[in-house]
Amino acid sequence: MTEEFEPRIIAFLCKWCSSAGSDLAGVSRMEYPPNVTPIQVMCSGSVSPLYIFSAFSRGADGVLVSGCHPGDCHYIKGNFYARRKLAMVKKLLEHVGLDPERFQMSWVSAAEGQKYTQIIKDFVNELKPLGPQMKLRRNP
Amino acid sequence: MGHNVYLPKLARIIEIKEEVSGARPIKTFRTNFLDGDGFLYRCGQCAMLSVFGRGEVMISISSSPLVKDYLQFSVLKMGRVTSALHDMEVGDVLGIRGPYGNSFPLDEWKGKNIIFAGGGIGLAPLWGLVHMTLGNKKDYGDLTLIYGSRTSKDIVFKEELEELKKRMPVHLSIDVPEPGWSEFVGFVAQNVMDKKLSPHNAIAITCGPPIMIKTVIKALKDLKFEDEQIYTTVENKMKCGIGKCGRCNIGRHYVCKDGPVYSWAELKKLPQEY
Amino acid sequence: MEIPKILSGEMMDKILAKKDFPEWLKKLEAYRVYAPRKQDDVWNYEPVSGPGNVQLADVMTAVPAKKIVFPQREYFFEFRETDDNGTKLTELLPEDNPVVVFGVRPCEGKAVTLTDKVFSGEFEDPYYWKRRNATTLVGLACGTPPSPNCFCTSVNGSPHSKEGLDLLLTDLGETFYAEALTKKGEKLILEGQKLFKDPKPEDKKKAEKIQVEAEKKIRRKLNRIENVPLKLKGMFDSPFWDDESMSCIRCGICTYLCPTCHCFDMNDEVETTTPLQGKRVRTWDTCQFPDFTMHSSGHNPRPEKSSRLRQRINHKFQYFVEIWQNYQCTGCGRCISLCPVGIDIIKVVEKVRDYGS
Amino acid sequence: MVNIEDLKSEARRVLKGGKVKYIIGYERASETWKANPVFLKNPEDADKLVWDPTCFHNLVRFVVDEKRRKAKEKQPDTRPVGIVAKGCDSRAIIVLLQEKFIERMDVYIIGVSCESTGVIDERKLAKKTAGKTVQKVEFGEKQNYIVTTEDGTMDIPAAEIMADRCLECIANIPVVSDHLLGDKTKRAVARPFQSVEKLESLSQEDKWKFWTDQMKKCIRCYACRSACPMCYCDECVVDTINFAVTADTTAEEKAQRIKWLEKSPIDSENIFYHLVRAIHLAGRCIDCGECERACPVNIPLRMLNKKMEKEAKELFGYDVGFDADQPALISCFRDGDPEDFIR
Repeated sequence: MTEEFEPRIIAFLCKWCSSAGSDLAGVSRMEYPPNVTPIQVMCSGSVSPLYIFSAFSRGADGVLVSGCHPGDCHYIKGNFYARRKLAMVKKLLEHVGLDPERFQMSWVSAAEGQKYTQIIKDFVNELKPLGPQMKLRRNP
Repeated sequence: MGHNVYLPKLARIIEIKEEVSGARPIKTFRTNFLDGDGFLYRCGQCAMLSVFGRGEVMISISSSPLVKDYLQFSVLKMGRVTSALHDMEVGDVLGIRGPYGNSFPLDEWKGKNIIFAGGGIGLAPLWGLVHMTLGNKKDYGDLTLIYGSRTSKDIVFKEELEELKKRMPVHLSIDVPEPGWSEFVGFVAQNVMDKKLSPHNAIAITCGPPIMIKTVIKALKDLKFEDEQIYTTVENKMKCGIGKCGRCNIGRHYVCKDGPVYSWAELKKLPQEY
Repeated sequence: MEIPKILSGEMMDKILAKKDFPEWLKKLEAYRVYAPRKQDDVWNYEPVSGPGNVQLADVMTAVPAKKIVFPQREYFFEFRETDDNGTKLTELLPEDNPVVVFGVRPCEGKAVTLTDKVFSGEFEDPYYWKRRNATTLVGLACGTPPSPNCFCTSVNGSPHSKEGLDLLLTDLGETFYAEALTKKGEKLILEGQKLFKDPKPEDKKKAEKIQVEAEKKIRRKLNRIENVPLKLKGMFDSPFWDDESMSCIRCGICTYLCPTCHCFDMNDEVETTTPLQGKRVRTWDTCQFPDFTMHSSGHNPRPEKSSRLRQRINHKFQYFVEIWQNYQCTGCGRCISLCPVGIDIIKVVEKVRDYGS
Repeated sequence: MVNIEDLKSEARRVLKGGKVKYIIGYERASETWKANPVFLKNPEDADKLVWDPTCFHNLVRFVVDEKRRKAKEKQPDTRPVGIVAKGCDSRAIIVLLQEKFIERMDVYIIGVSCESTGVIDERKLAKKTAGKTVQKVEFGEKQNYIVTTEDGTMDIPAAEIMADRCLECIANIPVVSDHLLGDKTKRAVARPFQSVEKLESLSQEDKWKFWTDQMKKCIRCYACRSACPMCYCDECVVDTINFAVTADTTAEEKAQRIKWLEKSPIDSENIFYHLVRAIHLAGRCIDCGECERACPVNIPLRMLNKKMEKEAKELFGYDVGFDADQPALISCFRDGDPEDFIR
């Protein structure tokens, strides 16, 4: 089998910035890999660690959480909370042996369509050599 | 080894009737087994319905064993599985295991006057019994149905009850007055007292929410019914339906297998664990 | 369902030299072999990796041997949505491959006879019996009590009880005294026939002596409990249960690790949703979890830990006795040793016995 | 040394005065050498109290029970409950106060100093006694334990059989108390995260292998959750239905409840459960180690929680369970919180 592995990424994008950023990338017809399943959330601060574990459990090869730049949060402080909480999640996932590259976080504003595409490109390129994520995947 | 006791038989929903809408909706489902046969059951028995991917729920069979063309279940939307059942449509397939549990001792009741006292969805377990006794009316004395619901909108089997009125006394009640309501207003227990039912040669079967069962039994006792003349059906959380998974027991009795039908004389002796 | 016993008169008693034990294991290629293994200071029945890796000793595993015949998780069937809005069910019965478990404690063998009762009758459990029939239980008579909380002799058992076992080994030092108790046990001996010798009369005497001595070494006792079933009946509403359960933290240790507890849950595990595909799975469950009996309405007939402790004791010492004329406890002591807060079933039952007198 | 008579007389005093509803302490019942939780209602019961190296339990777990019980009472007895608290237990009280789960006046804290040692690890002791029946374990005078077995007494240096949690303890004296017993000298621990560091040095593959080997053992008895005073949620992801369901909960609400993970004790679900628990205890776990001790299959659960404690300290300078007035770890932030991992 020579077919290249195409990682599947679940991206939790905040409604106000990152989701708009990805829309901008879309309407501007910027090219980026189709490996992402975006899930719009109200704020990066509303992303429960459960969502991340659950995404990996249901077979995600990588998970991205993206919110507004610090200071730009629609809810003033949501992304600051996210930053703390998800730092802990990242450390925890690394601690049990998940490849650290598989969980990423980014700040993408509504104007940063370009940045969004770049993040996805990089993410896909980093995930490809890792192969499918089997560690946390449900194994019935 | 015989049939796998955990493997449901597949059945198709052939008819759905919305009995009650609103916050506590009730739907009646009629089903046919895909393989054409069914199972033999007795009045009072239940079956495990499977919504695949969601799980199973024990529901009493609300059709009379005399009916051969379908199996009927009336279901109150309450939790995960019953919600999924309510989302199903005619033509959908569900799984059925059973029949489970004991049944009403109809043979012992021959020649007696029978009173049915139901409340809310509690009419469903009695419904097959009402039709069974009505179908063999010569075997029994007077049949009386007392049924109450919160409001007139919550009445199940509404049209059928109207039909039934032509064949036997049916006393309806609602909890609070409503414009246009000409029948009894109050709880089922009060209606039971109001109708001054005679315990003479009678059997009374009651089913409904726990508090209703309690008050109806008290009313019947006040009317000088003996413990042995009063019957009820019990429900508890169930999973296996065959007395093995261990959660529905009341004392040594597994409700799924040894119940759900109890005379008050029997139930009184068991611990209050339902 | 019943396991075919050897008729009396054709008992097969043999002697196996310990050094030949690995040879015997080699002959059991057709079987999946389990034996107690220690990992991280905890013993458990695990598949044996090689014939030299079995050391039979007086140890008490954390999880009892029931897990072989009644695993914590097993499939019932697969459901699959078909193209025509239908559903296809595929029964997933366990495989027939024979299993042999070494080092089974006599109390666990007896416990299996109790679960046998539960999974028999009008509604015979095909999954349980498929495994049960494929499994040969090789008991090891206890020379010394494997747990300080052993009390088998108080609940109609003994450290050399043969009930439920297919074969009983007694450690004579250099040899094992082997008694085949069922056809399955006999078959196991026949697999390594040449390794087994006929016992001399003194071997039998020695085995009997060891067994009698073992009984004396059991320290914990639960005496005079004949009236406990009746007593419990009268204590259902007693405040006793509130006091006794104060320190309970409502975990599942006492029941999950009980060799006789058989309660379970059934759930649909969905693998894909479009089209729907998944499996109905049985897992252990326990009366000690609050959600065990909770109705979907939120009503719970056993809302407090007091009612749940009562259920555990009542089930073991009243309901089971009423239904099956047996205590649903074989005195292995696991629930005592492993309870994080030291709730001691012996003391609870003793207090029941002495309550109000 | 904590004088047991002082403990008993303080308990007797508060019970006599009716100051407390009851006292949660430790007793040693017959037939066991280990302490068990005990609930004392009468002054004369105070004699039951013991204080020895087998007082493992974090009794704050029962303060959580008390709150639930009180919520159901029609006319609740609002008096505090007395509690015998070690250093780690007192930190648990701080967290409960910080989270406003309880109020300070709900508890009367009789603090006991662990002084220069702590509680023992039963499994470590079992190796030392090699099959001999233990009858009693007592604190020695200088960082040692006196173990009485059927064959006489053994004097064992504390470090050899002390529980790991105590070897890495940063609060040998209760942080908060109404009455404090024992020596008040603070003990310094050089490397409070020593045990985690070993694990951290492994490769990702080896870490994963370590944890899968451990998670395979899990039987999901939830003893870890049950023993934990911080696991007080009404709604836990692993339960099929929960306390939050009442007669008023609609069918839709129940039906829409997400089944995050399966009840099956398979590797993926086990690790999911333990990850959820670890992240939920991040910044809340006070390392009483009870989850690990309660575990019947000996999963090193502390290694998950301790890692979170370490990260909270290193990334955010956050110490758990010392200050009831500071905001909880993840309900606060600083402008300068690290974000080098964010793109």
